[in-house]
Amino acid sequence: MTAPQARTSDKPNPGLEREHALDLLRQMVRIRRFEEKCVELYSAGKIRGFLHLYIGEEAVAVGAMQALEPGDAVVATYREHGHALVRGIPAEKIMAELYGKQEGCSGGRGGSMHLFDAATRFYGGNAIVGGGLPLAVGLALADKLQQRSRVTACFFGEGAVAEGEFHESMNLAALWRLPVLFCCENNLYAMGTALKRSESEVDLCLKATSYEMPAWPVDGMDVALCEAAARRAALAVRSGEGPCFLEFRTYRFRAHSMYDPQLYRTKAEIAEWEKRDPINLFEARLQEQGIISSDEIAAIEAAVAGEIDKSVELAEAGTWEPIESLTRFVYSDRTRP
Amino acid sequence: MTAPQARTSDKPNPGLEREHALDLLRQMVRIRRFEEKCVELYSAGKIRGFLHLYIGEEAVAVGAMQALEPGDAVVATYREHGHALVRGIPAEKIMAELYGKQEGCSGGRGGSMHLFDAATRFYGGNAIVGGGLPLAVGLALADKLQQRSRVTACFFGEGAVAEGEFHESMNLAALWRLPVLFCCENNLYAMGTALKRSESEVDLCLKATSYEMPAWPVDGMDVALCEAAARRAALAVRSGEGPCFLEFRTYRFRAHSMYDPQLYRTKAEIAEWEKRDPINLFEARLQEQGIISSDEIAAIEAAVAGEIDKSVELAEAGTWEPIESLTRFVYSDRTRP
Amino acid sequence: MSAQAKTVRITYREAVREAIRDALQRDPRVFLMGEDVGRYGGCFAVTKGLLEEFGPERIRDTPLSESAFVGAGIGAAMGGMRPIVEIMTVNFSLLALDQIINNAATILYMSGGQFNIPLVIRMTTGAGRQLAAQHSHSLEGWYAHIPGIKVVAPATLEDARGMLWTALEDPDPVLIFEHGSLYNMEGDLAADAGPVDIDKAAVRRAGTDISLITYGGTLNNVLAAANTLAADGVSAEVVDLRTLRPLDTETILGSVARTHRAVIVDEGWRSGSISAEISARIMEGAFYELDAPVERVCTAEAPMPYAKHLEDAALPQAAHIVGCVRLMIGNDG
Amino acid sequence: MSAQAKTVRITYREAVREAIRDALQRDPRVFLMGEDVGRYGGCFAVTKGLLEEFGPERIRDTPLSESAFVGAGIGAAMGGMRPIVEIMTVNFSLLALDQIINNAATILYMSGGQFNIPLVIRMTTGAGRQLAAQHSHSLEGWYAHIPGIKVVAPATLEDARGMLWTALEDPDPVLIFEHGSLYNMEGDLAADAGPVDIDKAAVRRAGTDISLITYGGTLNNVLAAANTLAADGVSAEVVDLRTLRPLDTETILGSVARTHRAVIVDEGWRSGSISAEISARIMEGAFYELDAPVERVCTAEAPMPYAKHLEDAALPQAAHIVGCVRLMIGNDG
Ligand SMILES: Cc1ncc(C[n+]2csc(CCOP(=O)(O)OP(=O)(O)O)c2C)c(N)n1
Ligand SMILES: Cc1ncc(C[n+]2csc(CCOP(=O)(O)OP(=O)(O)O)c2C)c(N)n1
Ligand SMILES: [Mg+2]
Ligand SMILES: [Mg+2]
Repeated sequence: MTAPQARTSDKPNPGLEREHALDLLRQMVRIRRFEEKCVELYSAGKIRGFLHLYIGEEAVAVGAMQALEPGDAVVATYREHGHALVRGIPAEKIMAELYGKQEGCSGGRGGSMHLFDAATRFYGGNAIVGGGLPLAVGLALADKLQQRSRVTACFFGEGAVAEGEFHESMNLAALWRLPVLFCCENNLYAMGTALKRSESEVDLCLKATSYEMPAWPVDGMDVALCEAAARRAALAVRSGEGPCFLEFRTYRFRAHSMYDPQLYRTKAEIAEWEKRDPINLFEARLQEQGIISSDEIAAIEAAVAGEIDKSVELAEAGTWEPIESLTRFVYSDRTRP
Repeated sequence: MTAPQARTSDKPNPGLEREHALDLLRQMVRIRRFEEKCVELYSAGKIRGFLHLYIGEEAVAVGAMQALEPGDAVVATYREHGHALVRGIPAEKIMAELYGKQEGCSGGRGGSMHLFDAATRFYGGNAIVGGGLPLAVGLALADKLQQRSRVTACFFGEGAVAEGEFHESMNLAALWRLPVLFCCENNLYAMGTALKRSESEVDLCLKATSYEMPAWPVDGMDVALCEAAARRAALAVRSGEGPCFLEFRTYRFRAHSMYDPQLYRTKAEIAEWEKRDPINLFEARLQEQGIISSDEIAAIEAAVAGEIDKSVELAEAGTWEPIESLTRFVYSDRTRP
Repeated sequence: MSAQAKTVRITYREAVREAIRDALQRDPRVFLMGEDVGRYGGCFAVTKGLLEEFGPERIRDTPLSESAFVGAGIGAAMGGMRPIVEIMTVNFSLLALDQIINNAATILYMSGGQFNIPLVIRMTTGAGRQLAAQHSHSLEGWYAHIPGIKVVAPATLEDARGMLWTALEDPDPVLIFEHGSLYNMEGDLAADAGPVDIDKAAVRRAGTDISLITYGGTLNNVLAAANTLAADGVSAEVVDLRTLRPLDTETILGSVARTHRAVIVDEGWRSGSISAEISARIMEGAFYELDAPVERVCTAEAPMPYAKHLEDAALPQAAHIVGCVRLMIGNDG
Repeated sequence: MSAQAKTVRITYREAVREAIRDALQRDPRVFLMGEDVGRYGGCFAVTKGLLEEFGPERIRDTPLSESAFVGAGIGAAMGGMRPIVEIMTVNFSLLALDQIINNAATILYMSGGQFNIPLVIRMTTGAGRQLAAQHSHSLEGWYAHIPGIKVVAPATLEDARGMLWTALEDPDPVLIFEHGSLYNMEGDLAADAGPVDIDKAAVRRAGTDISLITYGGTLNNVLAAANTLAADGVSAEVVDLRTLRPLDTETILGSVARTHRAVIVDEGWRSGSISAEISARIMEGAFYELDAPVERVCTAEAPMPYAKHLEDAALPQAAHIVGCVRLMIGNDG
């Protein structure tokens, strides 16, 4: 993962810009190919349980994470492979987790919905809609109480906005001016429920306003805009101005999970959105602007393919936790602090 | 209880107006004297448990209830003696309930926080802050599904606004356009917590707006304004336009409950609000306008005193439920529908 | 029902769906409300097709607001409707627990009998599909602690088809727990299958040497264990509790009086699970009948792990049950 | 502590307050958060004066948002703090149950041991003050079903004073249940009272004829019953569980091995209460020691009524306990 230092857009450094653009692309491609591999492995029975893909939404995690420093924290949902990859959890540790191997980032205990990583302060993977928001508030509270200028980025879907925990967490964060960056991934559906069927007011930024929290919508298919918005918001959050709310407008290209016949939306609607595929859009723009060549794109794809193949190889080679340790970590080993 | 037909303010009927004004005053006085009697009886050990007084807030329940028809429903909180009295539960059944006698409106099982009455569709008395809101949504849903043009009035304190259940209920009511009249009694404190310490945004009507729900603030110390606002809102609700939110700005003159040393506010602040005592204000206005004489006020007081003495007498004479029926009504008697 | 009564081939999922359809057809006061019950067709495809048949007023997709829509179900029941509220899974029901315990379970009592709540709440429960810690709870036994509600767990096609009807006719809140691993179970069901009682446990297999007491998702494992034991010459009686609150103590004690030994099998975590309550009731009601202490086979006391071999190890398998019984029979002094 | 160690006269309320004050002084990572813990002084006056002493950063009044501030406690614990979260009463904890069960109890496990949660949650529990159905729950035994959390119930001044310290040193979430009827209990406490273990049950009174097993708010009733029984010539041993999860089975079985009879007294509703778990463990671990079946004295299975005579009848009183023991001893064949 790269977590570049804050750049000021008024002083462009062409070399850095190019490198950064390539990195954004690479990260999105990593997610896409990783998820595609997951589908394959799910069909093969290597991955089990629920599997939620991030395909179509890559620009959000990739863009938003650019604003984070290594010391910042991330709280995500069950649709978090992308976030985990960008945040810097090695692909093979994620893949091993999906296999249920003890080399996985959660030791094989968590699976797809519960990726955790202390090294990158990745606090899960939460399978309860809205359940991560209070945790993010608490992580931010700890930072504030310890006078650390860190940010906690909290990702959640627009479906979570209907939950009481959303409301309570937004208010608490705003009331106490805590450094939380609320990243709402509005992909228009919560499983099969369209936003307009779950919210009487579909302008989600208005909700943030009712907590006196700054908020703005972002085109979630444009990675550069996602980054810019996240940087702007994170700067405010980090400097102690309190939380911010970003509504990333995006779309999930695939089913909600592996069991979803998608009765609730039309193929035409999906096709319409696929025209705005964040990877295609960004690639095309970079090519147009002469920043990247087809060869370079191919090189990225090749490198990513290599990384993912390797991750599968390592996951395959991974080992099973012995059954004897089934109840280990129900409580801490007593040697802990 | 009187639940007058909707009057149109442009065609005043002086006789009716006067009678109605006297009734408003009478209702407020009934509540005030009832509550004062409760304090006495609590000290005497006749009433036990938690006791929350409505003194200072009388104009809200009295004003708001004018907009209700006999078939409408009411959901309230643990601070609901006033609502119960105005709604028409006989004072002696309320008093008997506070005594824990089986003649009480809840058979002595509920006590002060759980007044219930099927005859007036009074659905409690709820001691969980925010806990009544989903019930009100459901009662309204039942009316809508059965095509009845009824209103469900739901009373709750401003402290409840922080609860997730508030958020979920507001959204659901607005989304489904249900006939709920949300009556927020903003008395500025939730126990010892001032509104500004519990809400990042203290303009409560803005919250309603974030659900696309019409909302307006009301001077909760002026019974006529409370009535006018409630009538306007109830009319909209009843005619199928969906829910409304009213923020009644009021003040509790007494402690939160019987155990509260009121460390969180000053005597001066209380004194300032007492100048706006809703009963004094309304009496003074009626006298100024020559609508009521001192003798009539005295007559009201005398009648109310009689009613309350009588209620105490009947409560004293009431009987205890036999211990053998302790577990009756855990489930319905099987003869029920 | 005559011996030649026609039967249909049906899955548990379809049986539940038929039961809901029936209820909607029978009583205009009935409606179904929950997350993704409509357009999505139900997250386990249970309610597929119902929206098209009954329309969005009676098949109501709700926002992700468990507390509000469960509470709304309570209110609607008091307002004269007969709501079926679906909580997608028991794991999310924790968000609605306040409404269930503080309102649904108490209002009849607190109101001195004035307001009963004819509400049915359905939810999927249980583990076994590698869904990990937050999606694998088995809390139906835990819910059975609460007076004022009834708790049922259909383990068979008959019960999947018939319990809903009875529950809807009950004047008080009934929680129905459907184990997620049962939806694909297929079998023959009487074409005219109708309501079943929800008061009594059922002896699913008669036996003389030991009582295996269970319910819901573990019934099939227990029946499998009983078969294995039969091959060993151990005759196990299998009791399906069916209703976890109120418990049918009579049937339990009756079985123990016949067999003098009992093992309780429960997918709940052992400590404080309903298996403990059953053991305690046997202690109280059949102590002098017992030839050996009652034992329990439950889920390991840990959040559910994702990895399959660990999940399998955590859950009460037929082999665990057989092992437990063999030890017990062997030990019998 | 020497035999002449100085003691102070103190109430349970003050003991809890001193424990919190101590914790705040000892460790800068500790802070207290909850509804009305600050300006109001605590709804049971437990935290009175602490805001003035430690300021609003460390004594944090929260909005009425149980789920968010409990979850924030979990997050803050993972972020390096040592939060004490106060839920005003157990009745409101239902609104935070999702955070407790799905996050606090699972994250260490789900993360493969990476993130522990050193969080303490305190709450008032219990009935007996005519607060009626929604304000009288005794759910600590119910919470004890959940692996991943620890549950303690201080019944004495020593424990009120000492359990918090130990809980704060625990790397995992500990729930402390303080029975509301104990706050005014007054007695002598060693001036230098410090941390106490939270792993072991305590024998509060030695005896030979019967084990009375209880915890928390009912301990005093049980001790009173034991005194009454002593006058009858029945020597009752009183076991205070202290910790409901994990249960100290050893001490329980040890006592039963001495007395051969047991009555469990529990303010929870009988069915599915922790009394059932204890009965089941005695069944499993001391069956052959028993001279009579283990009995239970619990709260009537009803929402709590307001009227005093009914509430008294519903709760486990000393007279009920004495009556139960007498029956049992008389019945002994
Ligand atoms: C509290 C809760 N209720 C229901 C579910 C089942 N569920 C899982 S994902 C999901 C949809 C969530 O939609 P959204 O928040 O928009 O996120 P998305 O899946 O679109 O990324 C639902 C209903 C859950 N996991 N948690
Ligand atoms: C869920 C819940 N949390 C806490 C409490 C304790 N409590 C009772 S009343 C109250 C204050 C509520 O304030 P508000 O809603 O403003 O109503 P008011 O008392 O001012 O009328 C609190 C915190 C409760 N009853 N329910
Ligand atoms: Mg979505
Ligand atoms: Mg208030």
